[in-house]
Amino acid sequence: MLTMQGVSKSFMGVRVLHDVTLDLEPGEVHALVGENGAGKSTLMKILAGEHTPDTGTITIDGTAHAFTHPAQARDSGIGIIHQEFALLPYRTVAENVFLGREPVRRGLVDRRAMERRTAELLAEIDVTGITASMLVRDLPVARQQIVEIAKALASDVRVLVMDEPTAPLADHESERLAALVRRLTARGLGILYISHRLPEVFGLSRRITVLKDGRRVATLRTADTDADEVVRSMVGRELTAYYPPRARPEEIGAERLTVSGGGNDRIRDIDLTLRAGEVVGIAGLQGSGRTSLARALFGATPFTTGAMTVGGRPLRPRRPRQAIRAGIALVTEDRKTEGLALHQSVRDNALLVTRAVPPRGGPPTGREITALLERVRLQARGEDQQALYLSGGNQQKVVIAKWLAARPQVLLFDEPTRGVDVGAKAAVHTLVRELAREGLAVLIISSELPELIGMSDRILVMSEGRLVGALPAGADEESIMRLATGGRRGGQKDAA
Amino acid sequence: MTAPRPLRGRPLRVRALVPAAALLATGLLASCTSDAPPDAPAAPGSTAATADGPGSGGQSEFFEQAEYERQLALAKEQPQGPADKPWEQMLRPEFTDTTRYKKDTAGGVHLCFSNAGVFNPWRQVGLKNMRAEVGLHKEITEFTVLDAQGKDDKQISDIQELTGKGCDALIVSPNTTATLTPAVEQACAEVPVIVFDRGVETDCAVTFVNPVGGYAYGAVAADFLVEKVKPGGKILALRISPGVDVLETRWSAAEVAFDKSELDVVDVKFTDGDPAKTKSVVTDALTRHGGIDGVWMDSGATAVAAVEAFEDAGQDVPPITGEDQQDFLQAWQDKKLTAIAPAYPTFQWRTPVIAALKILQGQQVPKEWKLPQPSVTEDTLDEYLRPGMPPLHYAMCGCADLPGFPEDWGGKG
Amino acid sequence: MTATGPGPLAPPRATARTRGSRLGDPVAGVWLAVLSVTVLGWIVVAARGGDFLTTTNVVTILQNSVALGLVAVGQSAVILTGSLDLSVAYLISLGTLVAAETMASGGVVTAVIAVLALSAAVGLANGLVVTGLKVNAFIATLGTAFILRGWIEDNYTGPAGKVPASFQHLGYDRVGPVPVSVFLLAAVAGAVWFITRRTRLGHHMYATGGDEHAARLSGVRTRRTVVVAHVICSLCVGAAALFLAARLGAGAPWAGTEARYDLESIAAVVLGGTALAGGRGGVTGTLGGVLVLAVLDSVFNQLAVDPFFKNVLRGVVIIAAVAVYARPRRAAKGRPTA
Amino acid sequence: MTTATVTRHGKHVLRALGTGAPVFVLLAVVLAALALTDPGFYEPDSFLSFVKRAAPLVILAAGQYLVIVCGEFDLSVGAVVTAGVVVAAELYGSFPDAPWPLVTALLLVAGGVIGGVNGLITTALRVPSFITTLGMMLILEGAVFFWTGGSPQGALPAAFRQLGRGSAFGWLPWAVIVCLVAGAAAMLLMRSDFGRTLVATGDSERTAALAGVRVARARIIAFVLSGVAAATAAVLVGGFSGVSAQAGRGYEFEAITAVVLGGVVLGGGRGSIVAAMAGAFSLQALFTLLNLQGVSGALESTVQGCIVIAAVGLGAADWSRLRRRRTNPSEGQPL
Repeated sequence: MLTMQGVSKSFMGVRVLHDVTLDLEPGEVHALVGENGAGKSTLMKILAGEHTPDTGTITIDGTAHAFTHPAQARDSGIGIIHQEFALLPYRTVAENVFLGREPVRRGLVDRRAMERRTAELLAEIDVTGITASMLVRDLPVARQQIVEIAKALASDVRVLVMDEPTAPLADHESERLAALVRRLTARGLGILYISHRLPEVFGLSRRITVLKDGRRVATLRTADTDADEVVRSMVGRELTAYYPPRARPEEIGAERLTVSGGGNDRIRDIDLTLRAGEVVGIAGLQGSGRTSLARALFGATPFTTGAMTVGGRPLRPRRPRQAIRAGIALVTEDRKTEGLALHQSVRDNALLVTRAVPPRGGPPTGREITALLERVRLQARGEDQQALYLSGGNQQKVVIAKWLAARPQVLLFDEPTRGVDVGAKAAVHTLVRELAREGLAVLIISSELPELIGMSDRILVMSEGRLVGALPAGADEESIMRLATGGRRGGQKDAA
Repeated sequence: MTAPRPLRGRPLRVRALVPAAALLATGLLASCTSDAPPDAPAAPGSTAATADGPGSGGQSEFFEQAEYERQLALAKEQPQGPADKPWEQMLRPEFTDTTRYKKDTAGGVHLCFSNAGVFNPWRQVGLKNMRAEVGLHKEITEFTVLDAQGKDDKQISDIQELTGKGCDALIVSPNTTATLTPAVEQACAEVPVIVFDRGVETDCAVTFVNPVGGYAYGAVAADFLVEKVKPGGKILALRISPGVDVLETRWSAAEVAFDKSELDVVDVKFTDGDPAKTKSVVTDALTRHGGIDGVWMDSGATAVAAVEAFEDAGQDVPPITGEDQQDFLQAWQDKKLTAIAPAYPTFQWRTPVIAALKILQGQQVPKEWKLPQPSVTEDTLDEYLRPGMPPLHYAMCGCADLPGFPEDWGGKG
Repeated sequence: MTATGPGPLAPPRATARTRGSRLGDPVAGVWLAVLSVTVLGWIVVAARGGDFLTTTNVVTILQNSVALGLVAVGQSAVILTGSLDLSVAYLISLGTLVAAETMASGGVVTAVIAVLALSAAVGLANGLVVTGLKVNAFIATLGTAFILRGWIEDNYTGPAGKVPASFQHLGYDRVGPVPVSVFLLAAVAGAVWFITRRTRLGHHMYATGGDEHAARLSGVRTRRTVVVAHVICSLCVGAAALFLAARLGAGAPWAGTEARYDLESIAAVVLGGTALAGGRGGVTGTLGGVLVLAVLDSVFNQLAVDPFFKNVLRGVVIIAAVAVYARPRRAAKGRPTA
Repeated sequence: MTTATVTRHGKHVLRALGTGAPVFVLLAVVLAALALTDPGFYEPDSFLSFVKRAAPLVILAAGQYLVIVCGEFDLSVGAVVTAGVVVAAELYGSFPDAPWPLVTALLLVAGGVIGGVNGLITTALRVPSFITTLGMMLILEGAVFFWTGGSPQGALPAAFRQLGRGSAFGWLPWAVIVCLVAGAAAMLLMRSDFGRTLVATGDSERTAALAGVRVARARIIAFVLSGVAAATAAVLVGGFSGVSAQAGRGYEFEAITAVVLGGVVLGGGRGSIVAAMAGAFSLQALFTLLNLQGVSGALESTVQGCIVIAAVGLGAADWSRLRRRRTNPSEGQPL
């Protein structure tokens, strides 16, 4: 149905894609995997008409295409679900779904038709709780994802590209998405599925194409391969131990941070203790209050009730500065808008915190920063490179370095490895563990249960703004999910 | 099938809509009530002090030979009226009967004034004069001033508003000559109208008060340079900005004089009335022409800046023309300049009030009330230069005898 | 930013929404403002023994809103699309001159077409510079303004041309108490409202203003949209020029600049609750903004407020009004500040 | 990494130039053209007098840069200059023998206060700075003339005007010294921690806030400094050309144009102050050139308009190319 033949693309004379060939059959899920920077996004952007290839052809049902604008790609039956949603917060769901292809009657936009068809679409991919007339900005991220999908399906697509569709979703939401994907393929759609999450890939795809450094290394039938092979071809090396060993009991030391009865308008009854050397994991669905908890600890959206101590001293930070002074650091979920000043150099980013809140030991020297950047194993053109042009993994490393420069006692990670490729992931995990060993108290929030289970010495589960349970290291996904979904999931199971 | 079509279609729609609306509105409603005068504004040949509109020969579309000669003649004549009160003097008056406007002023007079604006010191001094003059006449019980802030559109509405306010007489200082004609004609139908400073292209006003005019101003300045600067000397002409009729006439007259002379006008520059820019312009001119032998200015606002530019460049100040602005006169005296300051006297702001009262008393007034337009010269400098006045004060304000002088004018007693 | 919803730092959405619905809709806000300003004015003037809501006054207010109204409506089209036009003032001046001169020589219709063609051309130029050369709209249109200025100053030395009585009706006639020109404003505003609200182009304008990248990814021809928005704006300005020509009876080189239509129009648009960033707001609000300014002016006239002090008050009003709109928006946007 | 650390400085310079490269080219071209049209242009005193003329704009541009780089606008600077001059005159009107340092200091403080108000309204009330400063412009112009009844009631004494008009040691204009000092101070400021955090704020407000930057405070300071810069310009302008009711007219746009000409991006986070000031110089040089070329007074603004658009257009183009070239292409996709 779709064939991309010998596609190459260079930016400013540097090859990004070397003669990549890819084909897609109707009703097939074709997974596209590879580390960040392997060229997946570029390939998809070419398919989406955002970039035009230097060489190579795109053929759909035998007719060749050369897209110069996304509109053309869409009109030839290609639907894209972008990793960063292309949604307008202040427009309604319907307006977003039909953006760029509004139904017209006698030259006028036919709102009624638009809303009707939106409703139909939403029903089709059976979602509830979204109505066509809602403002997108009033929807939670997971819901916005649905809108993005509906948008892609609004035009009669035959090829659907999903770029990291589950990145913002919690596991049970991911499963609903998987179900949807199956329904769509059943209707004969071909789906190009990009993901870092191998389990998903294996659960859904019929074939897997691996990209590395802009080249296609392999296209494998999912049935005949396994995660190790895929990873091997992705990173060109074995990754046996995904997660570093957990802390031994004697490594866990004094209380670094405690909260009792903490709460604000989003979370309540928070009792929490973070100890030196310990990595605590927070599990929970999107919107369960995980992020709010981290931000409350960091004073960004402060606790309004309850008591909190940091390093033994009572302190309930009212704004980040206080938290930072007390030695708390927060690696936020949204790297690009909250973690980095994208147009500043790596060095300026690494120095940002210490410049804003001079640490007691005096600001770090240039040498110290260089050392830090080396420690987080940053791969960049140099300290003068703009953060904008680093890969997701390296950007995350810069963010971490920025906080380490402030010599924190408590490290809060919100989705530490979202959109980070396998190689960098491992590096981050090892680093986190090292830091714990050095006596930092670490808190990790993650939608990726394997990561959470792999990293945490203790797992707390959140639901509806409260901590609903604590599980020991190595707890299994099942029990975590039961707590996270307030048991409902278990119930359904029994019923089924 | 997506974007292109509507995108191309849409502008057409608007392009069609707007004129359609306009024409429809005009066409369909032409029959309805109209505030406009029945027919087109009076043709040229009006009494406007400064002819304008489409070119009437000459090197500038502002140059009108007849008017030019008339003004030069007037400038030489002896005005009638009290010698010590130039604002009551008049040149070649052709009196017009005003009995039909006669009104019992015992009940108090409501005088209205539509002002173009107070956007420059000249107008500010002027307005003070007028208010003070009003203060002199107890019979004026109400004096309403609407300020158009330099917007023709607003002044038109102001005039309409004032005609509806039951004024006994309406004084108008037009912001632009041509554009206010219809509004003024409209007002003429309701109340006696006194126009001053700029004219309008209609003679419906009872009287039009203005000094001799721009040609005389420009000519006086130019002739002075012709006399003082050696033949072949380089003249720098500094103008405020193009498109201001009053200033255009001054320049066109000067051009005539320079063309006849041996002098060489090396540069004509616009300064936007900004002293800083003036200094730059002069400095550049000095470097560019290696010296300037005379400076002609179409108004005094930036004269001092020009003088300073010469000083800063370490050169002697050549013969220069300015205006009766305090700071220039001061510099003139201090620096012993060779200079002349033709004036566009601010005392003309007093006259309309006097005229209004005359009209309401049925006394006849000149159809065009031409005021004298003396210049400040070497000999008269001391008499006009009054110490303690603010730098942007205009000496020829005829305000020395007014109550509240000099404090209200910002001076020190 | 792409729409990842209100940042996690934002106060809970619920509050944001309720607040939004109450105070959030600036359009309602501005018309409320119009009302209150009128009432206040009426009270104050009445207290001074005057009568505010006389026909003459109302007519004057309407009359005075027309020129600014036309420009502001156009301005809101560009601002909605996330652009800006600082060249309107000089375009008006040039427009009146072209109109008056063409009418003096040729016919009224020719003049109308000429002016609109000129405007369209200027708008096209603006749009192309902004989208093609990727020059920030602020600078691009400022540059255009300079170019037009030079053109005017080089070719005109004062009021020029003459507008026939037939066309002056547009500036002076009234139907009952309502000036004809108000119908022109209504027509133009209606047209633009229609375009922005009911047509695809309109949707794309909002989209482009809201998030250009997202819009493009969704297949919107963002560049064309911006260009067309600029053309629409300039056409409205052309209409304003025609009106002023009709009113002034001649072309005036300073007609646009002395009234500061560039900044005034932007002020009116923002006063009308349209976000400078683009993507939110609309023509209805803008008209409200224009009326507020006009009513204020009239009140000041009645009270014979010193023209200089007038500026002070206007400045305060503009800032205050926008501050009021900003409040709910802040809640929704939820930028993190300690 | 190591390679990077070695060549860091080279790259630093390259970037500093890179962001504003076009403006330096423009400046070079215009200066060359000046040299051709007027050989005498580079004689010390005539060149110094050029710098002296440029000083106010350069200082304004520096101030404006601070505001723009943190993502805001300051349209009120022109009004501040006018107000400054008029107020000074007014002060001298009432206290003819006030010491000039006092008056100057007063002006600077006042400028700072006005900037502070701008900053507070923009940050605390969330009014877009475009509107805040536009309103401030109206308010200042109105207030000053309302107070002085339309025109200043005093003259500026020679002592006060020294800074703008006079020269040190008889050859070095004070204005040039002031300009150099201000420029140096601005550059140091931008190298300082505050400067860097200010840029970061303009780049990503949320990131900065979460890194502990007091965003509002930083912005307010930027506005204050812009106000002080404007007041300084007022002192120079007033000194240079004496009392005028329109001393600062149009300066706000000239300043912003200059900054943008310097490759600084409206919206914040990008661009160097050196380039911004270079932009101011090029603009002033351009005016001078047009003047010397004897371009018809009226057409000047047309030429100016074209050049500005062209320069900025080129700037935009070059700028992105310079960026891309130094990026790791495989990841070189800005969002």
